[in-house]
Amino acid sequence: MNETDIHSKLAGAVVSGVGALDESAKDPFVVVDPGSLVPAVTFLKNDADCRMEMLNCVTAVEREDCIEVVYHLSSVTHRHSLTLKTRVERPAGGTHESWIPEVPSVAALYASADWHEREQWDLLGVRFTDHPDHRRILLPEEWIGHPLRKDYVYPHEHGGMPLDLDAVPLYERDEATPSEPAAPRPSGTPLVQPPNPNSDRPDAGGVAPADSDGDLRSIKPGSNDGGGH
Amino acid sequence: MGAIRDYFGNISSALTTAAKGMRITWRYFKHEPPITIQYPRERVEPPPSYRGLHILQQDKCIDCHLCAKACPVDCIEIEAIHHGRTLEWKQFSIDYKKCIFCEFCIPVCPVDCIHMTSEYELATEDPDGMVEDLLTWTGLRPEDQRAVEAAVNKKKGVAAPATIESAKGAPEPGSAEDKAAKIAAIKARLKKGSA
Amino acid sequence: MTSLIAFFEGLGLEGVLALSAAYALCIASLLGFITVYAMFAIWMERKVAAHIQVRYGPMETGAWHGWAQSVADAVKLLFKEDLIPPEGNKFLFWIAPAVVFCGVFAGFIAIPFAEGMQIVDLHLGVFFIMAIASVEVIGVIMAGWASNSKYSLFGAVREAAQVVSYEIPAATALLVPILVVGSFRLGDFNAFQADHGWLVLYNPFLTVAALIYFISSLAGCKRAPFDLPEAESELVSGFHTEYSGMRFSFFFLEEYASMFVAAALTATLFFGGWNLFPWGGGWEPAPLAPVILISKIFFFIFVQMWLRWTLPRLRVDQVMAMGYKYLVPWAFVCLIGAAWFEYMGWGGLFS
Amino acid sequence: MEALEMYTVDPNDDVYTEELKLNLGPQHPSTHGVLRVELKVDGEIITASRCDIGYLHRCAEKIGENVTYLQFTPYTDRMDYLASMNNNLAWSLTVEKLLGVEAPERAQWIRVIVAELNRIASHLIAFGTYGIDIGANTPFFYAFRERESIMALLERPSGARMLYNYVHPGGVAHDIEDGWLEDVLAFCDEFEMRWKEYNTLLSHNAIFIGRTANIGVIPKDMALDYGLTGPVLRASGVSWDLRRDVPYLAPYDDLEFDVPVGEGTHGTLGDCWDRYWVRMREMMESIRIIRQACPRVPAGPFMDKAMNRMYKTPLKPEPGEAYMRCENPRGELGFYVVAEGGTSPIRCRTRAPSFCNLSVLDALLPGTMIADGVAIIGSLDIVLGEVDR
Amino acid sequence: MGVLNNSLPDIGPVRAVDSAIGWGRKSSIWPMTFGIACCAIEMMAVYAATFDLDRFGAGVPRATPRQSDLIIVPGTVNAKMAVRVKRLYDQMSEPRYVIAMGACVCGGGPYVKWGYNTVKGVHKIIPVDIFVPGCPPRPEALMDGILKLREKVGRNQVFARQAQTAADMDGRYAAAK
Repeated sequence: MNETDIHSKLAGAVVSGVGALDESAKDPFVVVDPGSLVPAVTFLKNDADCRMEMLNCVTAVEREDCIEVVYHLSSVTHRHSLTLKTRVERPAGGTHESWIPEVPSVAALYASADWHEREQWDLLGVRFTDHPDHRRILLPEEWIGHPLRKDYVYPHEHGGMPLDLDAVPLYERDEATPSEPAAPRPSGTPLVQPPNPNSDRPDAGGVAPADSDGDLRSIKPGSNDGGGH
Repeated sequence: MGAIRDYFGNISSALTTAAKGMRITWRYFKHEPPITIQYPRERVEPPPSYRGLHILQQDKCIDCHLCAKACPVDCIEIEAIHHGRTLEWKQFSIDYKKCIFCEFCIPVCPVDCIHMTSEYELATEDPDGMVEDLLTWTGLRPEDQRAVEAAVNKKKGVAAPATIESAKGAPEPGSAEDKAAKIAAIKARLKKGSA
Repeated sequence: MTSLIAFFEGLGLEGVLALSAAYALCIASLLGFITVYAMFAIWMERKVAAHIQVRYGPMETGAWHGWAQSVADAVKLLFKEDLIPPEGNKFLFWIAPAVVFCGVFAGFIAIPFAEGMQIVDLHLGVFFIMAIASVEVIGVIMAGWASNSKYSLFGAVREAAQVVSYEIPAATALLVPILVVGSFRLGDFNAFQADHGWLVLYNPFLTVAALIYFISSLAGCKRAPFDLPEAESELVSGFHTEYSGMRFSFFFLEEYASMFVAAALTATLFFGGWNLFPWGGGWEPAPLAPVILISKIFFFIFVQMWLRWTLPRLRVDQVMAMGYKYLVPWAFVCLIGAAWFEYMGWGGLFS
Repeated sequence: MEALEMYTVDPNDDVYTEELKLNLGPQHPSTHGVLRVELKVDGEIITASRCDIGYLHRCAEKIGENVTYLQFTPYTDRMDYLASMNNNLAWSLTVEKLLGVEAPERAQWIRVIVAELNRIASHLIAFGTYGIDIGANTPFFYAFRERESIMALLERPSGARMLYNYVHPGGVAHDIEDGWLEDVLAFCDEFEMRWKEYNTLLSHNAIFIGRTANIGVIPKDMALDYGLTGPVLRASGVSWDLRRDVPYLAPYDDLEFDVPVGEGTHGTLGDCWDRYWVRMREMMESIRIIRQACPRVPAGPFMDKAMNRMYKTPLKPEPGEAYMRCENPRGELGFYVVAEGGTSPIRCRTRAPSFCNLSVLDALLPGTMIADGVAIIGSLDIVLGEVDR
Repeated sequence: MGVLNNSLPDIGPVRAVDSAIGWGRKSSIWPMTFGIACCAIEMMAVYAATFDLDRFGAGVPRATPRQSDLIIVPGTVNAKMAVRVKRLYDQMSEPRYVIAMGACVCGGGPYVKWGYNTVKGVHKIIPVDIFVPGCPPRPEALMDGILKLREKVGRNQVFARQAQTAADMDGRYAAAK
């Protein structure tokens, strides 16, 4: 079956809240409401024609207006696959600290979802309700914030371990005079500022070599190997 | 009956497989010579395509910063003052604390002036000793100095000084000798750093 | 020993003084011998391992093939900081390496290297070595307990279970040549084998008994495939996880010394002692006897090393199963079979 | 050695002893890096376990959102550092899918050869370190000898020993030199001989079989449920190989190779020995693929002309998203990339095979012994760089 | 021994003892079995047959920090791991040496800019003797680092008073006066 057949089967089943199939995408996907996610996945897993035995991946994607959770399902028996999405709208002023979207967990259906959902909680701060073991997985349990959010603030240190590039080594610190806590960074800025303004991230188009032609080309008179290309 | 067969089967398989394994290790012990490369005494040169330390053909470089932009880890720092077409070099350093030897700085160069050598030994005791300046000279070379002065004087309306002598004796930029000289310079610097 | 005492008495020392001087000299020379031997064995082990693994092993320390490697290791270990876990039992932690080493060290005094070249000529030599070697287990348990580390405890318990279990097949297998020779005295074995040829060829049960004793002695020395007490991939370093510096080197010494004792017993009881040829002898000149015996001992040590770098490690329950299901019954079969052969007057390939 | 019945611990049993908490890792010789497992043991028997990962979390996904598509390629090297070619390949294919381009034919064949060579190198490490886990040290040295040959081969076109950064979107970074393919074929002949030695030395050794057969059995349903892929899934009897079933590189369609599946030769289907043996046989299949592919490498460009400018001008795909999966030595490596028109993606998700394969560990360990636990961790063949990313 | 450290006069016999100890220490550097990331594989390659670190007497990897002299930190250290690395270093017995292997450990490497939880160089956590940059360094480069460490260890004075120490003591003496 291809994605269209699976989608029509899914939409034809009792599952409500199943959106249309976006066939223009490279991997056609179906958007379902968070409320009907579990029934839809249950159907896809158990239906004899779909038989999505394997949940490849659970991904949360932060967009401007929402957080999407994407499920990549595939069937070993029938050798087809489907992408399922569910969206949680961002409330007005929903920031990294204030907004924790909630999506039902599918860990009861797929054991593989357990770790994937924990990872998405850890890195993007998406809470999966009814998850059996809702802890952080990669970062330490006491970590502050969810680093893959766009407005994440980089920490200076964690658990006594310095994370800054210019931090004073632990064994050179003077215990008697504790240093002042460093000022918090503005949100979204990287740990290390670019070394000089010229070498910022290449932007759209970058600096084409043609732009740097002219004056810069030859270094000294008589040297004709300036343009090596 | 099966259990008894298993019992004796276990004994025989344990003894025979152990003996077979021991035959192989004996063959290695007795007949196969060691394959070790005794590193400081002998060494295998990496292939010519190896991505080792960088060298810069400073004559060619036009201070376009494309390599620094292509670098995924921002390890290249370039600083030069432009006197028209002439460059007064301050810095062209690669921070090997960050460099991942990915080679992205090589294909972007419009004048093909930065290359990677087959050198790789960089161990040092100094935490700041891993930033390598690729420049073989800083500032302006004497003839460039004179050319710049001449240009400045010309603007001011002063008569030009004596004719510019072309640099003699220096190896042709990009030639094999040039590369060898630069590698020697890198090695000398490394030795200095580790001492 | 008696000749030494006589020598010291000849120097004008009184009875007790001469005795003490003789013992002191013996102990000192034995300690020196064990240290030098262990250094050589460690170097040899590294070279054997390296050549099996298509590499060179120590090369740069000392001029010729890294001969001074073990000396350097010893110097380093001597001047390394000695850590004692603060939560552990300090006294037991401190004394355990000594206990471990003493057991094996005492075993050396009964080994005859040649006729009369023996510190104490015990009538119960085999019995003494088997008994005193087991003292090591106490030291290991002390070490494991005092370290206050879970891995150490696991290693110690494994060691205790393993060594105690393998005493049974080892002792039973040793009873077979004892039965044939009719003596516990190690010198008698040499004399017997000079007349009758190597015991390993005396009758088929003795061949099997030799194999069983060799396997059991591997387990007793914690050598692969029975190196569970210090299984590196499971228990980090087993019972000596918390030991550092000189104390750790005692465990090292002990391992190699017990390999020597086990190989010496194998060579003396089954492989002719200082008799060069399998069909007996007794013609070898006395100065050659220690050379023959020690080369046999090194052959068995080499086989132990060869096995170690070939075989994977058994699991703890498999070690127990192998001991109780395979080695113990077969050892008893050998004992009964050899007794039957002796009763019938069979055997003796070269007698 | 006979099979060991799985132990179970009944708290109501009379001889129930106190449980001990044992901490395995992150610095432990057999955790293959920095995995930490908290074990509850009753004597030698594990009663409960809990994996703790993240000791090598290196923010790869955050970096992917901030660097350009090309610049992320070296970071994919550092995920599964034992199979960087395959990782480069998966990432390049993802970007190619996003851009809708396809690499030239020569590049595709080169990709197949280097990916299969790297698969052998990766399985060799699995073989060697598994030997060490079980207590046999020598196979490790033999495996590394062959691996050094592979690295010397891969170093010649790519210029690096381990983290190659060779397969780029649109093709490969450099062309192969003359005579390279002949050397690859010569290596194949030598390797075949060595492979037989490995089996005599380790695979068929009675102690090794005793240590691995019937241990850590993963039934088929459980394997699918946990999303296991690669040799771990195939050892459970599921014939599922993306190279054959979802061909992501055109040459795989033309090549003839088998997909080794576990058979339960020495015990139950899906035990440690099966996983090990599937890997060993996969090496030979890779040799078969390389032997077929080497004579068929066509002449032509090794890099797409239009893509060649990506070194100077960053790639800028149209808004969209792509999920691309490849058969890595450890299983299905998937990259899910969401582009919104910039020079870097807004989300760069990695579906790492080791991550999913490791998640089954907590279900496997209870009821086994500590030594079995080591064997099970080794048989899953995880790379922590990929688990934590 | 602790009280005698660097307290004896810097004369011939003391120097000879020191150089003997230095020779023993430098010829028998036992590294710890400790792998973190990519560089660990190159470190394993150094132990393996092609390069064979055992030639220098350093091929006895000890699994426990108590018995090892050298900790090669091979791979990125992040916030979660840094605590453990520090603890491992604290558990080692003196004299102990540290080699930082790879760019990540020397100063952040590729994760320096966007790595929210990586420690930018292990020398922020524990004192490092030798830095071996490279990503990953070739096995030869690591051996070069170990050779440099051997030189450094061989130079160390154990009992003899070091020139610097003596100067410090003089300074302190003057200050007390």
